[in-house]
Amino acid sequence: MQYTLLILLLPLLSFVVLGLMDTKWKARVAGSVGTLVLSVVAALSYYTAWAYFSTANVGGIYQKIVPLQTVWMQFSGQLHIDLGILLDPISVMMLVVISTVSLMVHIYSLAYMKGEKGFERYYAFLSLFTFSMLGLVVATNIFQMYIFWELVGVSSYLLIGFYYTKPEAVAASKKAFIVTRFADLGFLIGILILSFYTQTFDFGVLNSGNAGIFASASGVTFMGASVLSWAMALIFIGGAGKSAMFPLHIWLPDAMEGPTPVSALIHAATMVVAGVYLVARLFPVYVTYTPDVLHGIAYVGAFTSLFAAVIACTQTDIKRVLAFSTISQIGYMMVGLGVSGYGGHEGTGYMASMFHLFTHAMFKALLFLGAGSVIHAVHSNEMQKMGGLRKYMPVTHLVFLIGCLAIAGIFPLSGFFSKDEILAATYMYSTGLGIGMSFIAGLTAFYMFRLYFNIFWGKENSYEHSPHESPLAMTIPLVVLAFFSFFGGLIPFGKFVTSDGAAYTGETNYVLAIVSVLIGITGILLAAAMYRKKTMLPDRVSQSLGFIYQLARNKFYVDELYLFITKNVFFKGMASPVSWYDRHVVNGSVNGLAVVTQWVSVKIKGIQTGKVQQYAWVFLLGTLLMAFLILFL
Amino acid sequence: MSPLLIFVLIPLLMMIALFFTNNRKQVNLISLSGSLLLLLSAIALVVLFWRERTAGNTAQMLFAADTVWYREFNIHIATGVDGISVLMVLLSAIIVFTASLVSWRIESMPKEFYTWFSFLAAGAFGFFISIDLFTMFFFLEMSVVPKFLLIGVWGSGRKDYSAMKLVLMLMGGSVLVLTGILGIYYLTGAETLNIVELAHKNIEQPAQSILFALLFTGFGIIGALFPFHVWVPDGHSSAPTSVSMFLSGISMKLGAYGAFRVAICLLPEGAHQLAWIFLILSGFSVVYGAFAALGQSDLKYINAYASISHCGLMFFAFLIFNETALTGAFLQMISHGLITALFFACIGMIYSRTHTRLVSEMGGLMKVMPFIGVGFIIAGLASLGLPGFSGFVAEMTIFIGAFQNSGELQRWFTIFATASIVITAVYILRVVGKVLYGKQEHQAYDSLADAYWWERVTMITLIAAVVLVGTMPSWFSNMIQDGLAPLVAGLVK
Amino acid sequence: MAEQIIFYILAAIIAVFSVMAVTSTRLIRSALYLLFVLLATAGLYLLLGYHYLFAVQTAVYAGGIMVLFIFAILLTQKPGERITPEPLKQRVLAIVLSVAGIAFCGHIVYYNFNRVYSFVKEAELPTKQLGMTLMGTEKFQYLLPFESISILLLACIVGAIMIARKR
Amino acid sequence: MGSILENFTSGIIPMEAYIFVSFIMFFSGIYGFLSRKSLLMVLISIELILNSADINFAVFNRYLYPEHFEGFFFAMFTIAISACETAVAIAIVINIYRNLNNVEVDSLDELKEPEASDEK
Repeated sequence: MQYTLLILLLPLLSFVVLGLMDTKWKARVAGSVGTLVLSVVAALSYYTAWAYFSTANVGGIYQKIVPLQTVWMQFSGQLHIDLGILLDPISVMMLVVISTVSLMVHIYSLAYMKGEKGFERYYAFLSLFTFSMLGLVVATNIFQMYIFWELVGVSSYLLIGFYYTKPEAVAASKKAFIVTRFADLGFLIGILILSFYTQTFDFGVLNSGNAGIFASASGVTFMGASVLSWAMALIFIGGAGKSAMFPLHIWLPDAMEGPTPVSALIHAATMVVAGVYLVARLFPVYVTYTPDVLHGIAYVGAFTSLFAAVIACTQTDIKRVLAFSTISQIGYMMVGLGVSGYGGHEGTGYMASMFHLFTHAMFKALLFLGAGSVIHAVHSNEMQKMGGLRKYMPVTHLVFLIGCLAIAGIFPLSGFFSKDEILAATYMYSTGLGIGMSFIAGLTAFYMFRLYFNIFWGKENSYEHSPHESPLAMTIPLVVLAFFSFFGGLIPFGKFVTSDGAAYTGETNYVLAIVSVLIGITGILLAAAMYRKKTMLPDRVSQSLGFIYQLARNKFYVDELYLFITKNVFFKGMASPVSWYDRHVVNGSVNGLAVVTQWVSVKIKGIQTGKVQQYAWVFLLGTLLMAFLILFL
Repeated sequence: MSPLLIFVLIPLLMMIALFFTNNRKQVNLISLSGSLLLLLSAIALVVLFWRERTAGNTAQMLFAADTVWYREFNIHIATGVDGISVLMVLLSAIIVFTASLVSWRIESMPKEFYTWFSFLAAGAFGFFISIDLFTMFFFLEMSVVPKFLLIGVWGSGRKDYSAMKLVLMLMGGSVLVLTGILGIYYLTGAETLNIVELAHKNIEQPAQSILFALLFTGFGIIGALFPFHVWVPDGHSSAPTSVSMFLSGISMKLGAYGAFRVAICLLPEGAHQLAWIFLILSGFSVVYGAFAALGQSDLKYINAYASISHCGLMFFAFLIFNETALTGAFLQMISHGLITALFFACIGMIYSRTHTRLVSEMGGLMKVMPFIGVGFIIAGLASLGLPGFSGFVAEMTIFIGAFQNSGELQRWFTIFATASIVITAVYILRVVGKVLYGKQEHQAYDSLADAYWWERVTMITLIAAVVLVGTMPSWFSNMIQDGLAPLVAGLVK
Repeated sequence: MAEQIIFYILAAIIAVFSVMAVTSTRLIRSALYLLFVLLATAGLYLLLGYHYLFAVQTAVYAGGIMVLFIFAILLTQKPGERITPEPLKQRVLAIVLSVAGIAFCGHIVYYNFNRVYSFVKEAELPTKQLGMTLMGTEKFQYLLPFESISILLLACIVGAIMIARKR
Repeated sequence: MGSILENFTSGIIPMEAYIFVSFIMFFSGIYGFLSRKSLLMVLISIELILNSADINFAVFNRYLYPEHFEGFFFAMFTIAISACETAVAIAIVINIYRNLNNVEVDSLDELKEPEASDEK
């Protein structure tokens, strides 16, 4: 299966060519080249998936296949960084997801970004991102993953800052990069600790279940936790940064300053789930050796999910609502992983999480692209400027509705199946957590339909020029994604992706399913009551909630807290004193040395009066003394 | 006479040729052809070296030659190269080539400028190819003095102060180095100054530690180790662009290279004894430099402090004493040399157009000069350690190597030092965001020209080198390990 | 006996006028005292039997050099002008050093000279022998220094004219 | 002093007597050199010093090595040299007088860095 290399190389090639050609090519040519390459990549990915799932199943277990592996950098000792391609159920699944969404975004952007300055650059960056993300998922070892991890970070940076003349976009891109970079620091230290004890980077070795490789770490503890727990927790911090887990979530809402298709691709479907993917990738290690960390992941995920869902209910920028919804849904996936056990029915959470990742990618990309279509028509992100758009944009309206229903978990759309599995796994783990997650599911339905009703129903705004349906290049990807969002849930996921590779069919918990759907419908009805027609109800509700509403509206002031910390602690408390210290103390001491030297020289110079008689006096006195010494001593 | 001496001869011949020039065109022609010749010779050297090695030549130093200079004190002109010095020569050649191009249109006295610059280059090349302590020191000094003139005459800002400070501090470093060299010479029986032969001789313990402290501090001053780094910010900021490139690209590497070749390799026991002090200093240097860079407002100052941070990492890696970290240290030398040269080149280009280096005065330059902007961003991304560029490879090799050390102190300091990658990201992105992105500060910037062809060649050469190191690190690490292999046995305990 | 008396007279002249020469506040008097000292020295040479040296001393010093001095003094000094006395500190320091020097040297001379010398009672040195010695090139003959001195003299004449001439 | 007095009667003038005379002349010269401001006085002092050296040359020659002429000739050469020296020195003095209108030693500090005298 060495042709899988092409899946990586083609986008890279496309990036290099587009990047070098820059403005020498016409925008349309560049876009077509990028899209064409991506369609080839997508075709290859589908073929890989088909080939993998049809051939790799040996004895009921999906094997890990490494079609290509080369030593990139050999260190002394046993450590080496390899570059290779690892095919196993989750990486193949991710290949499909990434190439599908990326292709859709490529096509969509042809129309959406038309006439933008830097269109070629945009496609080059998209190719770069696709390359990096694909490289991340097929990484054979944790260091390769880190390499591509950084690359997706920078592609995200470049794409968020695409409108580089806009200060908000620049600030957002900077924020995104630095926050994730900070998290990556944890990732890196985690890798260092892990590799120090295991002497390997390779996923195959780490996940082999061979306890011997962790032997040297056993018994080593630091501050009450085993050193392995520290390592895995630090690695999770890396994942938490990319996946915008609380408290590292602050960059994601701001990242919406980038072009909307980019938000769909990077900040909804693919890159932000890299953290989930990372945990899933190292799942055997987490579940076997550091279950404490895994439990922590579950609670972090659950809290983030609730936190983001509450904020999402109050935002008015439609992209931000979607961003918080993304955070919330990723929290779901983390919970799924966190509550999972290893193998068989125990591993439902793992399967559900991956399943949710898959379906979420589809319907969230759909929602973002739909929102993009709306923004394209209305030229604004604000809910207040919208309303009643269902008449003007029927296709968008329909697909957006499908997306909302899917995320709300309404039967038989894809979201229902994946979310239901997660809830089932959570109830298996802890009822309290399960009830919480069910509540979040209701919140999700509520805020999504708040969004939906505000855009497509509600009071009709007076538009400067009447909004119209988007061009075909934009609606086709929407329809395709809507199709996946609708029917994606029917895939028997448990047959393909499980924690131990062995297929199983989870029995559906009908009670739970029905209750979940009911909760979802309740949320929808609530939203309909409040937002379907222009009423005073929302204002009254927000006023009665008062303080809490304000808190949520301002995202619980986490941004302000960060700003305070960076401004006052980081810059004023660290950087300025250090540079002051350097300029004045270190530099001053060197200059002081020079001043002292000069002072001494001036003093010594005073002896050189230039008066012959003084010299002669000293000279004669010296002669006398010396003669005296020679003769009498 | 060794064939390696052409690296010294070419710059000297350039000086002679420059003497007979009488207009800018001729000066440019000679400097371009000379530096191109140097670059080609360096590439040829790499190829020849690798061919010799694959042919099975296992001598530690290839192309070695030894000419007696002054018999009484065993002073020889001994030259030879191993994998490390070959790469250093290549690095110097790339920097000299690009730096010559950057000053293509230097305003005043081009003839004299290039004459002194060639002299500087001769010193740097000579340092890397010599394997005799005296010759090494000779070339080290040769590369110090012209800096005074180059900064003092062609510099900007407080150039007299900076030139004086830089040269005095470097001279101070040289004094310590000279003392150390003499100590080594006499304590090993005053028989030889050849570093290959000296490596087999032993010096008694307390003396070793003292000599190590002297030499490491001396080279540390040249290599900008905290707290001896104060010449770096002033020197870099006052120097003309090409000299800044040379300073941070090669000069600081002279210090690091010497610290390893002389201080660590010849005095391993002293090194082990005192490693902890310098480990703390250099580990601190890494984070300190990064923080200090964060607090600056002048582009060159920012990059100068970034250099301090990155050079601290080299010294840090040296003191870990394992092959991986040492490989990383040399990768970092190459990587930092290239990246920082690229950075200074871009800053110089921006400065020559906007006539300011204050970050607050700039903005939105990406639109006006996209080529330089892209180069600047690439330099920034490479500097903050993005995979695919050399910085990542070097830093990661150092971190992985350093973390393999069994000492608790070493590992804690590695974790401490890794924090720099975040801070680096902060100040780099801050600068990129302010200078290139955002809205334009002055309308006058609209009419600024993008890069000229010589500037494009400079940037493309450097970027290509950075990407090559970043994507094909094993070529370079193999060369380095080739040089390290005979040395490392005596170092690793 | 007569020699002794003459010697002590000369010695007294030298001692007194040396001191007076360097302490006088009038330059022209100083020069005059110096002349006395130089003449008395010439007398000492005569006592030693060095007649030729006596002649040289009288002619060159007392004749030539003194004339130069007097001209210089007359050129640079107003008649009758007194020199303002130097600061006391400077004089005291100089006296201290001079007295210490005399004491030191006197101590050495007093305790170390054992009269190993012999005084030759020849009336005078034959001038012819002197001339031969001065012009010879053998051992203990001084043509080369003589020529050097001639050149030096020439150089000094040229130099003095160069320096003193009006520009 | 006893031996000097003794020699007074013995008929031969002792060498110490000559040496002592030359000491007095020498240190008078030293005193003058160190204490006087006028350049001409300094020159006069130098003449005294040179002259005392001449006496020593002659005396040592006569008393210790009467068969040789080194002392004699060097005394003679010294006289010649002092003549040269005086000639040049006086030329300089006159030149200085023309430029500075006085001949004091202390005023000859043109070559010195001016700031040091400010600090004094």
